[in-house]
Amino acid sequence: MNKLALLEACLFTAEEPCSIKQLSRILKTSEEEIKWLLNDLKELYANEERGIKLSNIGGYKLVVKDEYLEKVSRLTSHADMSRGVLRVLSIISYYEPIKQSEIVKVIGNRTYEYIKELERRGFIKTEKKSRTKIITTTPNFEKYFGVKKQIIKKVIKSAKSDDKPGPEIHNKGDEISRRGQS
Amino acid sequence: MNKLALLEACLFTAEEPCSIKQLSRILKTSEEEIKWLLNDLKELYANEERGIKLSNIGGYKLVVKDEYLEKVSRLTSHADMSRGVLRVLSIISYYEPIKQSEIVKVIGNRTYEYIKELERRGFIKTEKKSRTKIITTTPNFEKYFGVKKQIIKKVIKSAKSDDKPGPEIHNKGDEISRRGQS
Amino acid sequence: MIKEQELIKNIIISSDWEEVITNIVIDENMDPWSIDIIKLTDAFVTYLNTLKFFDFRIPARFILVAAILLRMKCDILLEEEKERREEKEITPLEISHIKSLEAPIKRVPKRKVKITELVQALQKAFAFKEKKKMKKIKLKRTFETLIKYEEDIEKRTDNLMKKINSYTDEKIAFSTLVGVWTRKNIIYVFLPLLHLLNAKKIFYLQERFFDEIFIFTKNPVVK
Repeated sequence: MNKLALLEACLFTAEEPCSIKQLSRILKTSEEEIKWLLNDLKELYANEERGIKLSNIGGYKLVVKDEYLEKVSRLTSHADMSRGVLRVLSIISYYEPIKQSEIVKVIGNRTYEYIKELERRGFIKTEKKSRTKIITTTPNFEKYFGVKKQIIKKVIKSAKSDDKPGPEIHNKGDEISRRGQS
Repeated sequence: MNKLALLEACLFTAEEPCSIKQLSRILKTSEEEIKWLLNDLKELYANEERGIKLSNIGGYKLVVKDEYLEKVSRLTSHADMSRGVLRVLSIISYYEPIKQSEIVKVIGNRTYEYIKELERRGFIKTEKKSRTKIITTTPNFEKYFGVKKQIIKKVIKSAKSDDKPGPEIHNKGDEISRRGQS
Repeated sequence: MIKEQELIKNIIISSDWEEVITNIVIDENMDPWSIDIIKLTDAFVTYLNTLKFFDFRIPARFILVAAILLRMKCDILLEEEKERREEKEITPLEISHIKSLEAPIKRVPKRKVKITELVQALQKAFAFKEKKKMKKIKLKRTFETLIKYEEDIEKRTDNLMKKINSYTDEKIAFSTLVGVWTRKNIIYVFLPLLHLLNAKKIFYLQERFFDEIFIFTKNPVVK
Protein backbone atom coordinates (compact mmCIF):
# COMPACT_ATOMS: atom_id res chain seq x y z
CA MET A 1 0.00 0.00 0.00
CA ASN A 2 1.52 3.25 -1.19
CA LYS A 3 0.04 6.48 0.18
CA LEU A 4 0.68 8.54 -2.92
CA ALA A 5 -0.93 5.87 -5.07
CA LEU A 6 -3.96 5.67 -2.78
CA LEU A 7 -4.28 9.45 -2.88
CA GLU A 8 -4.25 9.35 -6.66
CA ALA A 9 -6.86 6.57 -6.66
CA CYS A 10 -9.09 8.68 -4.38
CA LEU A 11 -8.88 11.80 -6.51
CA PHE A 12 -9.40 9.70 -9.63
CA THR A 13 -12.57 8.15 -8.27
CA ALA A 14 -14.17 11.02 -6.34
CA GLU A 15 -17.32 12.47 -7.80
CA GLU A 16 -17.06 15.64 -5.76
CA PRO A 17 -13.88 17.53 -4.91
CA CYS A 18 -12.23 16.06 -1.79
CA SER A 19 -11.32 18.02 1.32
CA ILE A 20 -8.02 17.51 3.08
CA LYS A 21 -9.96 16.26 6.10
CA GLN A 22 -11.75 13.64 4.04
CA LEU A 23 -8.51 12.49 2.41
CA SER A 24 -6.77 12.22 5.75
CA ARG A 25 -9.59 9.99 6.97
CA ILE A 26 -9.33 7.64 3.99
CA LEU A 27 -5.52 7.52 3.99
CA LYS A 28 -5.44 7.27 7.77
CA THR A 29 -2.74 9.90 8.03
CA SER A 30 -2.38 13.48 9.28
CA GLU A 31 -3.72 16.45 7.37
CA GLU A 32 -0.17 17.72 7.32
CA GLU A 33 1.01 14.66 5.42
CA ILE A 34 -1.93 14.92 3.01
CA LYS A 35 -0.76 18.43 2.15
CA TRP A 36 2.73 17.11 1.41
CA LEU A 37 1.36 14.27 -0.68
CA LEU A 38 -0.90 16.62 -2.64
CA ASN A 39 2.15 18.69 -3.41
CA ASP A 40 4.03 15.62 -4.63
CA LEU A 41 1.10 14.71 -6.86
CA LYS A 42 0.96 18.24 -8.24
CA GLU A 43 4.61 18.05 -9.20
CA LEU A 44 4.08 14.65 -10.77
CA TYR A 45 1.41 16.07 -13.05
CA ALA A 46 3.41 19.17 -13.89
CA ASN A 47 5.32 17.06 -16.44
CA GLU A 48 4.22 17.98 -19.94
CA GLU A 49 3.73 14.34 -20.80
CA ARG A 50 0.75 14.30 -18.44
CA GLY A 51 -2.76 15.16 -19.64
CA ILE A 52 -4.34 15.63 -16.24
CA LYS A 53 -3.68 17.98 -13.36
CA LEU A 54 -4.66 18.56 -9.76
CA SER A 55 -7.48 21.08 -9.41
CA ASN A 56 -8.34 22.89 -6.19
CA ILE A 57 -11.73 24.52 -6.54
CA GLY A 58 -13.91 23.76 -3.57
CA GLY A 59 -11.65 20.82 -2.78
CA TYR A 60 -9.16 18.67 -4.65
CA LYS A 61 -9.87 16.62 -7.74
CA LEU A 62 -8.20 15.48 -10.93
CA VAL A 63 -9.18 17.27 -14.13
CA VAL A 64 -8.03 17.31 -17.73
CA LYS A 65 -5.43 20.00 -18.48
CA ASP A 66 -7.02 23.01 -20.18
CA GLU A 67 -5.21 22.54 -23.47
CA TYR A 68 -6.73 19.08 -24.00
CA LEU A 69 -10.28 19.86 -22.86
CA GLU A 70 -11.71 20.65 -26.26
CA LYS A 71 -10.28 17.52 -27.86
CA VAL A 72 -11.64 15.10 -25.25
CA SER A 73 -15.01 16.75 -24.68
CA ARG A 74 -16.76 14.44 -27.14
CA LEU A 75 -15.79 11.43 -25.01
CA THR A 76 -18.25 12.36 -22.29
CA SER A 77 -21.87 13.35 -22.54
CA HIS A 78 -22.04 15.15 -19.23
CA ALA A 79 -21.83 18.87 -18.65
CA ASP A 80 -20.69 20.09 -15.29
CA MET A 81 -23.51 22.57 -14.78
CA SER A 82 -27.14 22.68 -15.81
CA ARG A 83 -28.15 25.17 -18.46
CA GLY A 84 -30.22 27.17 -15.98
CA VAL A 85 -27.29 27.55 -13.61
CA LEU A 86 -24.99 28.53 -16.46
CA ARG A 87 -27.43 31.13 -17.70
CA VAL A 88 -27.67 32.77 -14.30
CA LEU A 89 -23.90 32.67 -13.94
CA SER A 90 -23.52 34.36 -17.33
CA ILE A 91 -25.89 37.14 -16.32
CA ILE A 92 -24.06 37.63 -13.04
CA SER A 93 -20.66 37.77 -14.73
CA TYR A 94 -21.94 40.34 -17.19
CA TYR A 95 -23.72 42.68 -14.77
CA GLU A 96 -21.90 42.13 -11.46
CA PRO A 97 -22.41 43.45 -8.86
CA ILE A 98 -26.06 42.64 -9.39
CA LYS A 99 -29.13 42.36 -7.16
CA GLN A 100 -30.71 38.93 -6.80
CA SER A 101 -34.13 40.51 -7.36
CA GLU A 102 -33.04 41.75 -10.78
CA ILE A 103 -32.17 38.22 -11.86
CA VAL A 104 -35.42 36.86 -10.45
CA LYS A 105 -37.22 39.41 -12.58
CA VAL A 106 -35.84 37.93 -15.81
CA ILE A 107 -35.27 34.26 -14.92
CA GLY A 108 -38.09 33.62 -12.46
CA ASN A 109 -38.30 31.83 -9.17
CA ARG A 110 -35.81 29.08 -10.00
CA THR A 111 -33.15 31.77 -9.68
CA TYR A 112 -33.05 31.17 -5.92
CA GLU A 113 -31.99 27.54 -6.27
CA TYR A 114 -29.51 28.34 -9.05
CA ILE A 115 -27.89 31.01 -6.91
CA LYS A 116 -27.74 28.63 -3.98
CA GLU A 117 -25.89 26.10 -6.13
CA LEU A 118 -23.46 28.69 -7.49
CA GLU A 119 -22.75 29.86 -3.97
CA ARG A 120 -22.26 26.29 -2.70
CA ARG A 121 -19.77 25.64 -5.48
CA GLY A 122 -17.93 28.82 -4.63
CA PHE A 123 -18.39 30.66 -7.94
CA ILE A 124 -20.26 33.63 -6.47
CA LYS A 125 -20.61 35.38 -3.17
CA THR A 126 -23.69 37.14 -1.91
CA GLU A 127 -24.08 40.02 0.49
CA LYS A 128 -27.38 40.82 2.11
CA LYS A 129 -28.56 44.36 1.53
CA SER A 130 -31.96 45.34 2.94
CA ARG A 131 -34.29 42.77 1.43
CA THR A 132 -32.26 41.45 -1.49
CA LYS A 133 -28.77 40.09 -2.08
CA ILE A 134 -25.97 41.71 -3.98
CA ILE A 135 -24.09 39.12 -6.00
CA THR A 136 -20.53 39.13 -7.29
CA THR A 137 -18.31 36.41 -8.77
CA THR A 138 -15.34 35.01 -6.83
CA PRO A 139 -11.79 34.19 -7.96
CA ASN A 140 -12.94 30.55 -8.25
CA PHE A 141 -15.13 31.60 -11.14
CA GLU A 142 -12.13 32.68 -13.21
CA LYS A 143 -10.17 29.67 -12.07
CA TYR A 144 -12.91 27.28 -13.10
CA PHE A 145 -13.31 28.66 -16.60
CA GLY A 146 -9.58 29.11 -16.93
CA VAL A 147 -9.88 32.70 -18.21
CA LYS A 148 -9.78 36.17 -16.68
CA LYS A 149 -13.08 37.81 -15.75
CA GLN A 150 -12.42 40.67 -18.16
CA ILE A 151 -12.05 38.25 -21.06
CA ILE A 152 -15.27 36.46 -20.17
CA LYS A 153 -17.07 39.79 -20.12
CA LYS A 154 -15.59 40.79 -23.43
CA VAL A 155 -16.74 37.56 -24.99
CA ILE A 156 -20.25 38.21 -23.84
CA LYS A 157 -20.11 41.84 -24.99
CA SER A 158 -18.78 40.99 -28.39
CA ALA A 159 -21.77 38.75 -28.78
CA LYS A 160 -23.85 41.89 -28.34
CA SER A 161 -22.10 43.79 -31.11
CA ASP A 162 -22.80 40.86 -33.43
CA ASP A 163 -26.39 41.86 -32.84
CA LYS A 164 -27.63 38.32 -33.06
CA PRO A 165 -31.17 37.65 -31.92
CA GLY A 166 -31.47 36.32 -28.42
CA PRO A 167 -32.74 32.74 -28.42
CA GLU A 168 -29.37 31.16 -29.14
CA ILE A 169 -28.11 31.87 -25.68
CA HIS A 170 -27.23 28.25 -25.22
CA ASN A 171 -25.78 27.58 -28.63
CA LYS A 172 -22.61 25.66 -28.52
CA GLY A 173 -19.39 26.90 -29.94
CA ASP A 174 -19.04 30.32 -28.43
CA GLU A 175 -15.62 31.71 -27.83
CA ILE A 176 -15.24 30.60 -24.26
CA SER A 177 -15.75 26.99 -25.11
CA ARG A 178 -12.91 27.25 -27.58
CA ARG A 179 -10.37 28.31 -25.05
CA GLY A 180 -8.84 24.83 -25.21
CA GLN A 181 -7.32 25.63 -28.55
CA SER A 182 -5.56 28.77 -27.49
CA MET B 1 0.43 19.59 -27.55
CA ASN B 2 1.90 16.35 -26.31
CA LYS B 3 0.49 13.11 -27.74
CA LEU B 4 1.04 11.03 -24.64
CA ALA B 5 -0.65 13.70 -22.53
CA LEU B 6 -3.60 13.88 -24.91
CA LEU B 7 -3.90 10.10 -24.83
CA GLU B 8 -3.99 10.19 -21.05
CA ALA B 9 -6.62 12.94 -21.10
CA CYS B 10 -8.75 10.83 -23.46
CA LEU B 11 -8.57 7.68 -21.38
CA PHE B 12 -9.21 9.69 -18.23
CA THR B 13 -12.34 11.29 -19.61
CA ALA B 14 -13.89 8.49 -21.67
CA GLU B 15 -17.15 7.07 -20.38
CA GLU B 16 -16.70 3.87 -22.36
CA PRO B 17 -13.47 2.01 -23.11
CA CYS B 18 -11.76 3.47 -26.19
CA SER B 19 -10.76 1.52 -29.28
CA ILE B 20 -7.41 2.06 -30.95
CA LYS B 21 -9.24 3.31 -34.01
CA GLN B 22 -11.12 5.92 -32.02
CA LEU B 23 -7.94 7.07 -30.29
CA SER B 24 -6.09 7.35 -33.56
CA ARG B 25 -8.86 9.60 -34.88
CA ILE B 26 -8.73 11.92 -31.87
CA LEU B 27 -4.91 12.05 -31.74
CA LYS B 28 -4.70 12.34 -35.52
CA THR B 29 -2.01 9.71 -35.71
CA SER B 30 -1.58 6.14 -36.96
CA GLU B 31 -2.95 3.14 -35.10
CA GLU B 32 0.61 1.90 -34.95
CA GLU B 33 1.68 4.96 -33.00
CA ILE B 34 -1.32 4.67 -30.71
CA LYS B 35 -0.15 1.18 -29.79
CA TRP B 36 3.31 2.51 -28.96
CA LEU B 37 1.85 5.33 -26.90
CA LEU B 38 -0.44 2.95 -25.02
CA ASN B 39 2.59 0.90 -24.16
CA ASP B 40 4.42 3.98 -22.87
CA LEU B 41 1.41 4.88 -20.74
CA LYS B 42 1.24 1.37 -19.34
CA GLU B 43 4.86 1.57 -18.27
CA LEU B 44 4.28 4.97 -16.72
CA TYR B 45 1.54 3.55 -14.51
CA ALA B 46 3.52 0.45 -13.61
CA ASN B 47 5.29 2.56 -10.96
CA GLU B 48 4.05 1.61 -7.52
CA GLU B 49 3.51 5.27 -6.65
CA ARG B 50 0.63 5.31 -9.12
CA GLY B 51 -2.91 4.43 -8.05
CA ILE B 52 -4.33 3.95 -11.51
CA LYS B 53 -3.53 1.63 -14.38
CA LEU B 54 -4.37 1.06 -18.00
CA SER B 55 -7.16 -1.46 -18.47
CA ASN B 56 -7.85 -3.28 -21.73
CA ILE B 57 -11.20 -5.00 -21.43
CA GLY B 58 -13.36 -4.33 -24.43
CA GLY B 59 -11.18 -1.30 -25.16
CA TYR B 60 -8.74 0.90 -23.28
CA LYS B 61 -9.52 3.01 -20.24
CA LEU B 62 -7.94 4.12 -16.98
CA VAL B 63 -9.07 2.35 -13.83
CA VAL B 64 -8.06 2.31 -10.20
CA LYS B 65 -5.55 -0.41 -9.35
CA ASP B 66 -7.28 -3.40 -7.76
CA GLU B 67 -5.56 -3.06 -4.41
CA TYR B 68 -7.06 0.42 -3.86
CA LEU B 69 -10.54 -0.35 -5.17
CA GLU B 70 -12.07 -1.23 -1.83
CA LYS B 71 -10.75 1.91 -0.12
CA VAL B 72 -11.99 4.39 -2.74
CA SER B 73 -15.18 2.81 -4.02
CA ARG B 74 -17.43 4.81 -1.71
CA LEU B 75 -16.23 8.06 -3.31
CA THR B 76 -18.44 7.53 -6.34
CA SER B 77 -22.00 6.38 -6.68
CA HIS B 78 -21.45 5.08 -10.18
CA ALA B 79 -20.37 1.52 -10.79
CA ASP B 80 -19.41 0.75 -14.36
CA MET B 81 -22.15 -1.85 -14.57
CA SER B 82 -25.85 -1.38 -13.85
CA ARG B 83 -27.50 -3.57 -11.23
CA GLY B 84 -29.50 -5.45 -13.83
CA VAL B 85 -26.44 -6.18 -15.94
CA LEU B 86 -24.53 -7.34 -12.87
CA ARG B 87 -27.36 -9.61 -11.81
CA VAL B 88 -27.44 -11.30 -15.19
CA LEU B 89 -23.66 -11.65 -15.18
CA SER B 90 -23.77 -13.25 -11.74
CA ILE B 91 -26.32 -15.81 -12.92
CA ILE B 92 -24.26 -16.60 -16.00
CA SER B 93 -21.06 -17.00 -13.99
CA TYR B 94 -22.77 -19.42 -11.61
CA TYR B 95 -24.61 -21.59 -14.10
CA GLU B 96 -22.57 -21.34 -17.29
CA PRO B 97 -23.08 -22.63 -19.88
CA ILE B 98 -26.66 -21.40 -19.60
CA LYS B 99 -29.49 -20.83 -22.04
CA GLN B 100 -30.63 -17.25 -22.59
CA SER B 101 -34.24 -18.38 -22.22
CA GLU B 102 -33.52 -19.64 -18.71
CA ILE B 103 -32.27 -16.23 -17.62
CA VAL B 104 -35.28 -14.55 -19.19
CA LYS B 105 -37.48 -16.69 -16.94
CA VAL B 106 -35.89 -15.19 -13.82
CA ILE B 107 -35.04 -11.68 -14.89
CA GLY B 108 -37.69 -10.97 -17.48
CA ASN B 109 -37.57 -9.32 -20.85
CA ARG B 110 -34.83 -6.84 -20.02
CA THR B 111 -32.46 -9.82 -20.08
CA TYR B 112 -32.02 -9.37 -23.82
CA GLU B 113 -30.59 -5.86 -23.50
CA TYR B 114 -28.42 -6.83 -20.53
CA ILE B 115 -26.94 -9.73 -22.47
CA LYS B 116 -26.32 -7.47 -25.44
CA GLU B 117 -24.36 -5.09 -23.21
CA LEU B 118 -22.34 -7.89 -21.60
CA GLU B 119 -21.49 -9.20 -25.04
CA ARG B 120 -20.51 -5.76 -26.32
CA ARG B 121 -18.24 -5.32 -23.33
CA GLY B 122 -16.69 -8.69 -23.99
CA PHE B 123 -17.61 -10.40 -20.71
CA ILE B 124 -19.63 -13.18 -22.30
CA LYS B 125 -19.96 -14.95 -25.60
CA THR B 126 -23.13 -16.39 -27.01
CA GLU B 127 -23.63 -19.29 -29.36
CA LYS B 128 -26.87 -19.82 -31.19
CA LYS B 129 -28.45 -23.20 -30.59
CA SER B 130 -31.81 -23.94 -32.16
CA ARG B 131 -34.12 -21.22 -30.81
CA THR B 132 -32.09 -19.84 -27.95
CA LYS B 133 -28.52 -18.81 -27.18
CA ILE B 134 -26.03 -20.67 -25.04
CA ILE B 135 -24.02 -18.22 -22.96
CA THR B 136 -20.57 -18.60 -21.42
CA THR B 137 -18.15 -16.12 -19.85
CA THR B 138 -14.94 -15.07 -21.62
CA PRO B 139 -11.38 -14.58 -20.33
CA ASN B 140 -12.25 -10.87 -20.03
CA PHE B 141 -14.62 -11.76 -17.23
CA GLU B 142 -11.71 -13.16 -15.19
CA LYS B 143 -9.54 -10.24 -16.19
CA TYR B 144 -12.08 -7.70 -14.98
CA PHE B 145 -12.43 -9.21 -11.53
CA GLY B 146 -8.74 -9.97 -11.41
CA VAL B 147 -9.28 -13.59 -10.31
CA LYS B 148 -9.64 -16.95 -12.01
CA LYS B 149 -13.14 -18.13 -12.92
CA GLN B 150 -12.81 -21.16 -10.63
CA ILE B 151 -12.10 -18.90 -7.68
CA ILE B 152 -15.03 -16.64 -8.47
CA LYS B 153 -17.28 -19.70 -8.63
CA LYS B 154 -15.91 -21.01 -5.36
CA VAL B 155 -16.61 -17.67 -3.69
CA ILE B 156 -20.13 -17.64 -5.04
CA LYS B 157 -20.76 -21.23 -4.00
CA SER B 158 -19.44 -20.74 -0.49
CA ALA B 159 -21.63 -17.68 -0.12
CA LYS B 160 -24.56 -19.72 -1.39
CA SER B 161 -24.03 -22.61 0.97
CA ASP B 162 -24.41 -20.15 3.84
CA ASP B 163 -28.14 -20.05 3.26
CA LYS B 164 -30.66 -22.58 2.10
CA PRO B 165 -30.01 -24.69 -0.95
CA GLY B 166 -30.40 -22.32 -3.88
CA PRO B 167 -33.89 -22.11 -5.24
CA GLU B 168 -33.40 -23.65 -8.63
CA ILE B 169 -33.29 -21.15 -11.40
CA HIS B 170 -34.65 -23.70 -13.77
CA ASN B 171 -38.04 -25.16 -13.44
CA LYS B 172 -37.28 -27.80 -15.95
CA GLY B 173 -34.29 -29.90 -15.11
CA ASP B 174 -32.35 -30.06 -18.33
CA GLU B 175 -28.68 -30.96 -18.34
CA ILE B 176 -27.34 -27.56 -19.12
CA SER B 177 -28.75 -26.05 -16.01
CA ARG B 178 -27.12 -28.61 -13.75
CA ARG B 179 -23.72 -28.75 -15.25
CA GLY B 180 -22.61 -25.53 -13.60
CA GLN B 181 -23.34 -26.89 -10.17
CA SER B 182 -21.37 -30.10 -10.53
CA MET C 1 -58.38 34.36 23.20
CA ILE C 2 -55.79 32.99 25.58
CA LYS C 3 -53.02 34.91 23.90
CA GLU C 4 -54.96 38.16 24.22
CA GLN C 5 -55.80 37.55 27.87
CA GLU C 6 -52.14 37.00 28.60
CA LEU C 7 -51.42 40.28 26.87
CA ILE C 8 -53.95 42.20 28.94
CA LYS C 9 -52.48 40.77 32.11
CA ASN C 10 -49.12 41.92 30.78
CA ILE C 11 -50.45 45.45 30.17
CA ILE C 12 -51.91 45.68 33.68
CA ILE C 13 -48.82 44.59 35.56
CA SER C 14 -46.20 46.38 33.43
CA SER C 15 -44.97 49.78 34.50
CA ASP C 16 -44.69 51.38 31.04
CA TRP C 17 -45.35 50.52 27.40
CA GLU C 18 -41.70 49.62 26.66
CA GLU C 19 -41.92 46.94 29.30
CA VAL C 20 -45.14 45.66 27.71
CA ILE C 21 -43.44 45.27 24.32
CA THR C 22 -40.41 43.64 25.91
CA ASN C 23 -42.64 41.18 27.74
CA ILE C 24 -44.50 40.41 24.52
CA VAL C 25 -41.29 39.45 22.83
CA ILE C 26 -39.44 37.73 25.68
CA ASP C 27 -42.12 36.12 27.86
CA GLU C 28 -44.87 35.43 25.37
CA ASN C 29 -42.50 34.74 22.50
CA MET C 30 -44.81 36.74 20.25
CA ASP C 31 -44.07 38.92 17.28
CA PRO C 32 -45.26 42.42 18.24
CA TRP C 33 -45.89 43.14 14.57
CA SER C 34 -48.29 40.29 14.15
CA ILE C 35 -50.64 40.92 17.08
CA ASP C 36 -54.28 41.13 16.04
CA ILE C 37 -55.32 44.47 17.56
CA ILE C 38 -59.04 43.89 16.95
CA LYS C 39 -58.92 40.60 18.87
CA LEU C 40 -56.89 42.29 21.58
CA THR C 41 -59.50 45.06 21.93
CA ASP C 42 -62.34 42.55 22.09
CA ALA C 43 -60.53 40.71 24.83
CA PHE C 44 -59.98 43.97 26.65
CA VAL C 45 -63.68 44.86 26.52
CA THR C 46 -64.49 41.40 27.90
CA TYR C 47 -61.97 42.02 30.64
CA LEU C 48 -63.49 45.43 31.48
CA ASN C 49 -66.91 43.85 31.80
CA THR C 50 -65.65 41.50 34.47
CA LEU C 51 -64.28 44.35 36.58
CA LYS C 52 -66.14 45.44 39.68
CA PHE C 53 -64.00 48.51 40.28
CA PHE C 54 -62.83 50.67 37.48
CA ASP C 55 -59.27 51.90 37.43
CA PHE C 56 -58.84 54.57 34.72
CA ARG C 57 -55.10 54.10 34.56
CA ILE C 58 -55.56 50.67 33.01
CA PRO C 59 -57.65 51.71 29.96
CA ALA C 60 -55.30 54.61 29.41
CA ARG C 61 -52.29 52.31 29.30
CA PHE C 62 -54.18 49.88 27.11
CA ILE C 63 -55.02 52.58 24.57
CA LEU C 64 -51.41 53.71 24.52
CA VAL C 65 -50.08 50.18 23.97
CA ALA C 66 -52.70 49.42 21.32
CA ALA C 67 -51.83 52.65 19.52
CA ILE C 68 -48.12 51.80 19.60
CA LEU C 69 -48.75 48.29 18.28
CA LEU C 70 -50.93 49.78 15.55
CA ARG C 71 -48.23 52.26 14.64
CA MET C 72 -45.63 49.47 14.40
CA LYS C 73 -47.91 47.51 12.14
CA CYS C 74 -48.52 50.52 9.90
CA ASP C 75 -44.81 51.11 9.57
CA ILE C 76 -44.06 47.62 8.44
CA LEU C 77 -46.95 47.54 6.00
CA LEU C 78 -45.79 50.82 4.51
CA GLU C 79 -42.25 49.50 4.22
CA GLU C 80 -43.46 46.35 2.48
CA GLU C 81 -45.53 48.42 0.11
CA LYS C 82 -42.53 50.61 -0.66
CA GLU C 83 -40.39 47.57 -1.37
CA ARG C 84 -43.02 46.05 -3.59
CA ARG C 85 -43.22 49.30 -5.51
CA GLU C 86 -39.43 49.37 -5.80
CA GLU C 87 -39.42 45.81 -7.10
CA LYS C 88 -41.99 46.76 -9.70
CA GLU C 89 -39.84 49.65 -10.70
CA ILE C 90 -36.84 47.43 -11.50
CA THR C 91 -36.29 47.72 -15.20
CA PRO C 92 -35.91 44.22 -16.53
CA LEU C 93 -32.33 43.41 -17.42
CA GLU C 94 -31.45 43.18 -21.06
CA ILE C 95 -30.28 39.59 -21.32
CA SER C 96 -31.15 38.65 -24.86
CA HIS C 97 -27.64 39.49 -26.02
CA ILE C 98 -25.88 37.58 -23.25
CA LYS C 99 -24.64 34.30 -24.54
CA SER C 100 -24.51 31.56 -21.99
CA LEU C 101 -21.15 30.38 -20.83
CA GLU C 102 -20.35 26.85 -21.82
CA ALA C 103 -19.66 24.52 -18.95
CA PRO C 104 -16.40 22.68 -18.92
CA ILE C 105 -16.90 19.00 -19.49
CA LYS C 106 -17.61 16.72 -16.62
CA ARG C 107 -16.03 13.36 -16.31
CA VAL C 108 -18.21 10.90 -14.46
CA PRO C 109 -15.87 8.77 -12.39
CA LYS C 110 -17.03 5.19 -12.43
CA ARG C 111 -15.60 2.42 -10.38
CA LYS C 112 -15.25 -1.25 -11.09
CA VAL C 113 -17.62 -3.75 -9.59
CA LYS C 114 -16.16 -5.71 -6.71
CA ILE C 115 -16.33 -9.47 -6.59
CA THR C 116 -18.40 -9.29 -3.40
CA GLU C 117 -20.96 -7.30 -5.35
CA LEU C 118 -21.11 -10.04 -7.96
CA VAL C 119 -21.93 -12.52 -5.22
CA GLN C 120 -24.53 -10.22 -3.70
CA ALA C 121 -26.12 -9.80 -7.11
CA LEU C 122 -26.53 -13.55 -7.42
CA GLN C 123 -28.07 -13.80 -3.97
CA LYS C 124 -30.51 -11.06 -4.94
CA ALA C 125 -31.37 -12.96 -8.11
CA PHE C 126 -32.24 -15.98 -6.01
CA ALA C 127 -34.24 -13.87 -3.57
CA PHE C 128 -36.07 -12.37 -6.52
CA LYS C 129 -37.05 -15.80 -7.76
CA GLU C 130 -38.20 -16.75 -4.26
CA LYS C 131 -40.28 -13.61 -4.02
CA LYS C 132 -41.95 -14.40 -7.32
CA LYS C 133 -42.85 -17.87 -6.03
CA MET C 134 -44.13 -16.46 -2.73
CA LYS C 135 -46.26 -13.90 -4.53
CA LYS C 136 -47.96 -16.63 -6.53
CA ILE C 137 -48.71 -18.63 -3.38
CA LYS C 138 -50.07 -15.56 -1.59
CA LEU C 139 -52.28 -14.64 -4.51
CA LYS C 140 -53.66 -18.16 -4.64
CA ARG C 141 -54.49 -18.11 -0.93
CA THR C 142 -56.21 -14.75 -1.16
CA PHE C 143 -58.46 -16.04 -3.90
CA GLU C 144 -59.31 -19.10 -1.92
CA THR C 145 -60.35 -17.03 1.10
CA LEU C 146 -62.45 -14.72 -1.03
CA ILE C 147 -64.31 -17.59 -2.62
CA LYS C 148 -65.04 -19.05 0.81
CA TYR C 149 -66.66 -15.79 1.85
CA GLU C 150 -68.78 -15.68 -1.27
CA GLU C 151 -70.21 -19.10 -0.54
CA ASP C 152 -72.18 -18.29 2.58
CA ILE C 153 -73.27 -14.75 1.73
CA GLU C 154 -76.84 -15.89 1.02
CA LYS C 155 -77.07 -17.60 4.33
CA ARG C 156 -75.78 -14.51 6.07
CA THR C 157 -78.24 -12.28 4.20
CA ASP C 158 -81.15 -14.45 5.34
CA ASN C 159 -79.91 -14.41 8.92
CA LEU C 160 -79.57 -10.63 8.91
CA MET C 161 -83.08 -10.15 7.52
CA LYS C 162 -84.43 -12.39 10.28
CA LYS C 163 -82.55 -10.32 12.82
CA ILE C 164 -83.93 -7.04 11.44
CA ASN C 165 -87.45 -8.39 11.47
CA SER C 166 -87.07 -9.46 15.06
CA TYR C 167 -86.87 -5.81 16.15
CA THR C 168 -90.17 -4.14 16.94
CA ASP C 169 -88.84 -0.59 16.34
CA GLU C 170 -89.40 0.77 12.87
CA LYS C 171 -85.85 2.05 12.63
CA ILE C 172 -82.79 0.14 13.66
CA ALA C 173 -79.32 1.63 14.03
CA PHE C 174 -76.54 -0.02 12.03
CA SER C 175 -74.35 -0.05 15.12
CA THR C 176 -76.99 -2.07 16.98
CA LEU C 177 -76.87 -4.71 14.27
CA VAL C 178 -73.09 -4.84 14.36
CA GLY C 179 -72.86 -5.26 18.09
CA VAL C 180 -69.18 -5.33 19.04
CA TRP C 181 -67.60 -2.67 16.80
CA THR C 182 -64.74 -4.49 15.04
CA ARG C 183 -63.68 -4.30 11.43
CA LYS C 184 -64.66 -7.92 10.86
CA ASN C 185 -68.10 -7.51 12.46
CA ILE C 186 -68.79 -4.34 10.49
CA ILE C 187 -68.05 -6.02 7.18
CA TYR C 188 -69.94 -9.12 8.30
CA VAL C 189 -73.12 -7.01 8.65
CA PHE C 190 -72.45 -4.43 5.95
CA LEU C 191 -72.04 -6.84 3.03
CA PRO C 192 -75.38 -8.71 3.48
CA LEU C 193 -76.98 -5.32 4.18
CA LEU C 194 -75.96 -4.20 0.70
CA HIS C 195 -77.55 -7.32 -0.72
CA LEU C 196 -80.82 -6.63 1.12
CA LEU C 197 -80.75 -3.04 0.01
CA ASN C 198 -80.21 -4.08 -3.55
CA ALA C 199 -83.19 -6.46 -3.29
CA LYS C 200 -85.24 -3.53 -1.89
CA LYS C 201 -86.07 -5.58 1.21
CA ILE C 202 -84.88 -2.75 3.44
CA PHE C 203 -84.37 1.03 3.27
CA TYR C 204 -81.77 3.21 4.90
CA LEU C 205 -81.19 6.78 5.97
CA GLN C 206 -77.96 8.55 6.82
CA GLU C 207 -78.14 12.25 7.65
CA ARG C 208 -74.48 13.03 7.16
CA PHE C 209 -71.43 11.15 5.98
CA PHE C 210 -69.92 8.97 8.70
CA ASP C 211 -73.04 9.45 10.83
CA GLU C 212 -75.13 6.56 12.06
CA ILE C 213 -76.97 4.61 9.36
CA PHE C 214 -80.61 3.78 10.20
CA ILE C 215 -82.30 0.79 8.64
CA PHE C 216 -86.04 0.67 7.94
CA THR C 217 -88.20 -2.20 6.84
CA LYS C 218 -90.64 0.25 5.24
CA ASN C 219 -89.65 3.21 3.07
CA PRO C 220 -89.35 6.15 5.53
CA VAL C 221 -89.70 8.77 2.76
CA VAL C 222 -93.02 7.43 1.51
CA LYS C 223 -94.33 7.58 5.02
